[in-house]
Amino acid sequence: MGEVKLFFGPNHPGMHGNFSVHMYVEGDIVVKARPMPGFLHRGFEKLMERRLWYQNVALIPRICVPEPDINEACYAMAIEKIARVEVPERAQWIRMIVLELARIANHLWSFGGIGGPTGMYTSMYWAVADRDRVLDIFEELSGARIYHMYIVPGGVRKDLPPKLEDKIYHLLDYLEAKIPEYETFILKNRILHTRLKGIAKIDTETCLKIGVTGIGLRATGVPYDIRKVDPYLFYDKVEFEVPTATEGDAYARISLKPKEIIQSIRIIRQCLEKMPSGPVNVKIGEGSGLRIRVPRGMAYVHVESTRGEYGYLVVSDGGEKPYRVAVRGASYPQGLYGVEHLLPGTRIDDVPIWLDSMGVCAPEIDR
Amino acid sequence: MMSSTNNIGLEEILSSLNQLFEGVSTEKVDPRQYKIITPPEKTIPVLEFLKEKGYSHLSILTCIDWIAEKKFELVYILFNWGTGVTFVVSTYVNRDNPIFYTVKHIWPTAEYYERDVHEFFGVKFEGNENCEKPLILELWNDLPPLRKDFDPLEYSKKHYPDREYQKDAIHEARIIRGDVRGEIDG
Amino acid sequence: MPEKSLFAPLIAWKNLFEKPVTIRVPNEKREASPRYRGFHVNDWNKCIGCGTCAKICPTDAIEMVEVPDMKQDYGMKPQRPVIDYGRCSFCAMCVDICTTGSLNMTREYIFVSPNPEDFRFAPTEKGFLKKEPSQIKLGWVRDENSDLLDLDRVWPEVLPAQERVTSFVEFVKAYSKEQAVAEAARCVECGICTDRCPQHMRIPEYIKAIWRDDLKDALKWLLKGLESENYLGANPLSSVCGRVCTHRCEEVCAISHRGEPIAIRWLKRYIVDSIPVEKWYETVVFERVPKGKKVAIVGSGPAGLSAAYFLATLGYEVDIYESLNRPGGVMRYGIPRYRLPDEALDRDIAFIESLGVRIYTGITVGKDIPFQKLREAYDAIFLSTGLVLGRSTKIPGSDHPDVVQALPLLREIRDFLRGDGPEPKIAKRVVVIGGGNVAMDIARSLARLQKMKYGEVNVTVTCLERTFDEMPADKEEIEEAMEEGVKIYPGWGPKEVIFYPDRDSIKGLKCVKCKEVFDENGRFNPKFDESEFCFYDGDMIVEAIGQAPDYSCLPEEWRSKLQFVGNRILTNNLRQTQIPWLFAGGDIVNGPDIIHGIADGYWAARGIDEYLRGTERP
Amino acid sequence: MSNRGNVKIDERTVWEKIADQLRSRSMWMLHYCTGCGAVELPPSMTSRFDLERFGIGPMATPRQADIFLITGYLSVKTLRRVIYTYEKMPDPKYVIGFGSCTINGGIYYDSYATINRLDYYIPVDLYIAGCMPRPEAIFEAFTKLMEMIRKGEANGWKRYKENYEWYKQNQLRSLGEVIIHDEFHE
Repeated sequence: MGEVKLFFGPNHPGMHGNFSVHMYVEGDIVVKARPMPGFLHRGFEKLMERRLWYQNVALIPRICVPEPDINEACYAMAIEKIARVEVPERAQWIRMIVLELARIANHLWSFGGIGGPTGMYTSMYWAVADRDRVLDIFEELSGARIYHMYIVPGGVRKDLPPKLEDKIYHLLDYLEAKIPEYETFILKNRILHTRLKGIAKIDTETCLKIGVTGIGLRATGVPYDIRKVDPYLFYDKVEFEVPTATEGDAYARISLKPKEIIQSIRIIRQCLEKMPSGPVNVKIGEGSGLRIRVPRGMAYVHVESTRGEYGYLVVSDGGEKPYRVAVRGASYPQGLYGVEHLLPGTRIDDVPIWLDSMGVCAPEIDR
Repeated sequence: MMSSTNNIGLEEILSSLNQLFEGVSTEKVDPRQYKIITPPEKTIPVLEFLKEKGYSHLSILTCIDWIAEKKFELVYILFNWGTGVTFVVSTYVNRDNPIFYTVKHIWPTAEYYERDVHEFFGVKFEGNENCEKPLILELWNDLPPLRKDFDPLEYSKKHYPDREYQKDAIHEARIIRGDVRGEIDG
Repeated sequence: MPEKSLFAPLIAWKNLFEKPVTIRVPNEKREASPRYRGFHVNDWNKCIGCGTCAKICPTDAIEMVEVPDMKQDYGMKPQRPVIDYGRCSFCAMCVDICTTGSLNMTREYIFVSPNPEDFRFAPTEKGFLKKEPSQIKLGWVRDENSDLLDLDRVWPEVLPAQERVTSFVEFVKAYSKEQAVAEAARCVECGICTDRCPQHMRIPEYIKAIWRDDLKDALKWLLKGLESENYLGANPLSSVCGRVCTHRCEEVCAISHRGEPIAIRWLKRYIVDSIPVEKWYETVVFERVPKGKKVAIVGSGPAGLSAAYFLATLGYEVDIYESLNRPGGVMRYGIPRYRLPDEALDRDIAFIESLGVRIYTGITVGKDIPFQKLREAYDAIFLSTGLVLGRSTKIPGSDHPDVVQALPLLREIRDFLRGDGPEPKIAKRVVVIGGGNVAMDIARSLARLQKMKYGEVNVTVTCLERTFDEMPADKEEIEEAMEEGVKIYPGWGPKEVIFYPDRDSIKGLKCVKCKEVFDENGRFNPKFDESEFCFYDGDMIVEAIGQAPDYSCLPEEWRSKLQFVGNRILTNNLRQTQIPWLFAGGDIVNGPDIIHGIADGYWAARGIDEYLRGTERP
Repeated sequence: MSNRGNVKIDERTVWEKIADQLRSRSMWMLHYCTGCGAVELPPSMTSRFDLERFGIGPMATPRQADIFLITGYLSVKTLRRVIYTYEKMPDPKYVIGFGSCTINGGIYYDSYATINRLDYYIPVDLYIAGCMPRPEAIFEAFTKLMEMIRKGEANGWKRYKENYEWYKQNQLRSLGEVIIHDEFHE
């Protein structure tokens, strides 16, 4: 049998997002694979150097479309670290609520996304509709469904609107009742088992070697979670567990998502209880939003996104614009090195499952 | 998260860095983040040393263009999963002839980070044979775009025309307000 | 392990009995959330066209476009934002920074069109769907958390009233660098202040230079203005204006709509105080080509010094004739020292002199040197003699020696304080008549002298204007005077001076209630209610009800050729009088304050330049 | 390129008119997530908004698709594929510019990597304003597009044929060449 060259994506039913893998296949086995990123490249890092510190708040959510809030949080926290600004307590708790809601939304999103490559469309129809309920909360909170631009350097933009806490509680109750249904109806389903068990198996050593973080790593039995290891915000003041699995295959990764949602619900409940009243932001420096300056310095801030370590390196030369911002996309290692070295050996029809379950997210790789 | 033994470990690492490697300076960003500036010839030994000490996770390898100083600063961010401590290891290379050495034998993923840095800054990494292949950009024909002397707006204007609106929006607004009489198109 | 269960599918079946999740768009219309960032509305009546929205816009989507036939007003620019929805990212930063609150977002979110032209849009109060404002539901509006403006001014250190009244020390301290930078950071660079300033100083530019901590650049903006446009906006008396300017600019500051205006005056003072005057010359270099012509200036007040400065930079030889012993006019002899110390004025004058301007003091034109002599020796003459004569109320008893004019008294006080003259008579109880800044100056000066001499303040100010708001004096002057113990009673007209029956000394002032100051045409025409009157104790009465010009330096033959409006000389835009070689400015032409005088000096210099270059032509 | 102001006389035959009626009721939307706006498509297609009520569904291959939704910004790298894909789609085909970026560059107006106006390269029948537009706006656009098809106003595909040279020239100006390389660089 000869080798066939195959362009997998960007326009491909199995490809989520604008990403491409070029590969040679023999039969239906991938023998060589090369990632082809860059379709979503907008040059964020350059554009950020051209915009004022505050203006960038409008730009950065777009780096990771399904989970924009982590960008805002990283950027804001990095600036606060350089400027040595203490953010009011209430703002920190609100940020945690936002980040955990975003985590829920994105887990639901990718839980739905796995419906495509497995043919289990129920999960897509259920999870995406449930994600919309989270987006409704975001809309109430920040005024937009997708790009919230809500976490800003110094705190958050506005306080919670009235009655939103009740709505969040209501949503959490709903999800808590819904998640077991997902598990019985979807995770225990035969289709998913057949399509995911034993597929795209990776061991701990490989993960650590190439720098895979997040669920990909935790599905191999290692409880590494930045929220626990290097707690930011008030993650050290709330109780939650880091769910792990041992198999390291696609099924293990997918099955961790509902478990993480349950933990996020736990965290949000604690945040809502512990959150004091008070101010929700402080000024970075003096003056109007046009003239924010951040002192000279450099700081790296990373958070635990749904796909792993998401980080911002922010460099300031003391001016009115960032001197340099570098973004560490969470799926950079698996999306590039992983695709090249771990994909060969997989069958073509498992390639989308590989990419989906590893959380390869094109916009954060391309930036 | 940090136990006291880890704290001691951190101090030991910082002091042995200074002892073992000449010219290395450390700076505290916050209790769990340190910046280490190394001379170029010491960078890779320092990185290997730190990896051995548990700083085994390479979060990112990136570059900063200090155009006024005519230097590129290469930044390696290392993370310790055990202690939660981050080291920002950096070194400076000459901006006119930017060449450094690959670390892909230490961290395989670095291969792609190095390609990225080469593409956006033009820094070459010796030992990484793929480093000059285009990765994100396609058919790029200008300065590496993240260099400070590259102006994206100018490039955009030259290559991608803007829309030139014909409409007199203010006139339309005055009609809407009832300040002047007239018809609105649409 | 997968479970084969007969019952598991029942979970799905139960959804049959629940409300469908599907929203039946477009039959079902869902309203966006109360904070939704939808299309904009902009209240044109509230909007001042400051353009701050365009500056914060991260997408460069907002363009400020001039509106034809819009009413021109101070504090407003005739332009309104036009938004390109092919750019807008709906971040609402424009709303959060809007200086007036005119720009808001609605909950409207649907707009599709096959024509791309439709996406360029100037929002009005009727919004995107051209609804009546009452029918539009607002979405994102600014609140105190999302506000991007800094509304609170950075206050310099000010001596408390109890302390400042004991001496003539300048009581407003200079900004520290941190304070100045912080205050400068509040500016949004709209330039409405520049439009308002009579001299059109480049305020946003020098404030930005302060913010960048580039004081040399800031000083250049102060002393050179727009270099490419004949130094428009330069102010040679920056040390003076940085202290005592009437700051019309701050009244119109865009920030003042919602907060405290930028302290433009104090920032200006910060610049000039931070650079020693010896360094000014090397920072601000003028390339002067000598023109070989001479100009005489009569009077060294603001207008005279300003004209001298600009003429000198243009290369003319300038001589100033001042009848008093020191140059500066009202700045030297009128404004009290606690507001304007001599050192500040000396700095400005020293810089002007360093440009080659000669100042002859103690020479009264028309007395010590005939006007005709000047006419013969110089190519042009600039007249800026100011208002030097006081006005009297002419009420019964006002011819008593203890009823004095404010201006001469202020002059005596300043001379006394600098050791140039004897101590003026300081009464234990003083009544001041007048509600303007001169009245406040003399009241506060006397209060200080009383405090220093007798240990207590007893100054009463009375004026025709019925409220503090109506009084022409600056609000802060009134407040500070009252803090210092001056009693102010507006709404009373002086009727007569009351004397002790037994001796020739003043007992006080009798006043009657003032019903109206201006008549329906807005002319000064006070009406009194004689039945209501009051009496203020005082050993001395100071009249501070206005000043008049003195044209005695001008021979009758020339004076008769001039045209007057009231007692002011009529000139053209370039301050040229009916006599081509005679220019005039300052209080005898426009008034009423220093910055207007400086503007007069500037325009006169340009006029003189034009005139003298014109005379060269055959 | 505006189709307003110069309303063409309806030149369609009766059969074409009937065909357009039928076309408008059954449209396949190409499944190609070109930009960030694609994130609002799954909610539109699944139970919350249920796009299938309109007879619109996703289609994997351009050969069978009718609607090409350009979801937001286009990097030049994607634009090459978009032109390829657009040309592969059978007539009649309709392009919807989704979000601000397609109209005038959006927030990426100064980016060196993204184009500013889509209709410079391929004809666009309809634009949706917003960043990003909500599912309701997508529905409004589809309703409008259906109406335009019925009236014979969605003629972008004809314009592409008529002005093919102009479009090609623009594409070349911005892209250099419309080619697709593989990542093996062989």
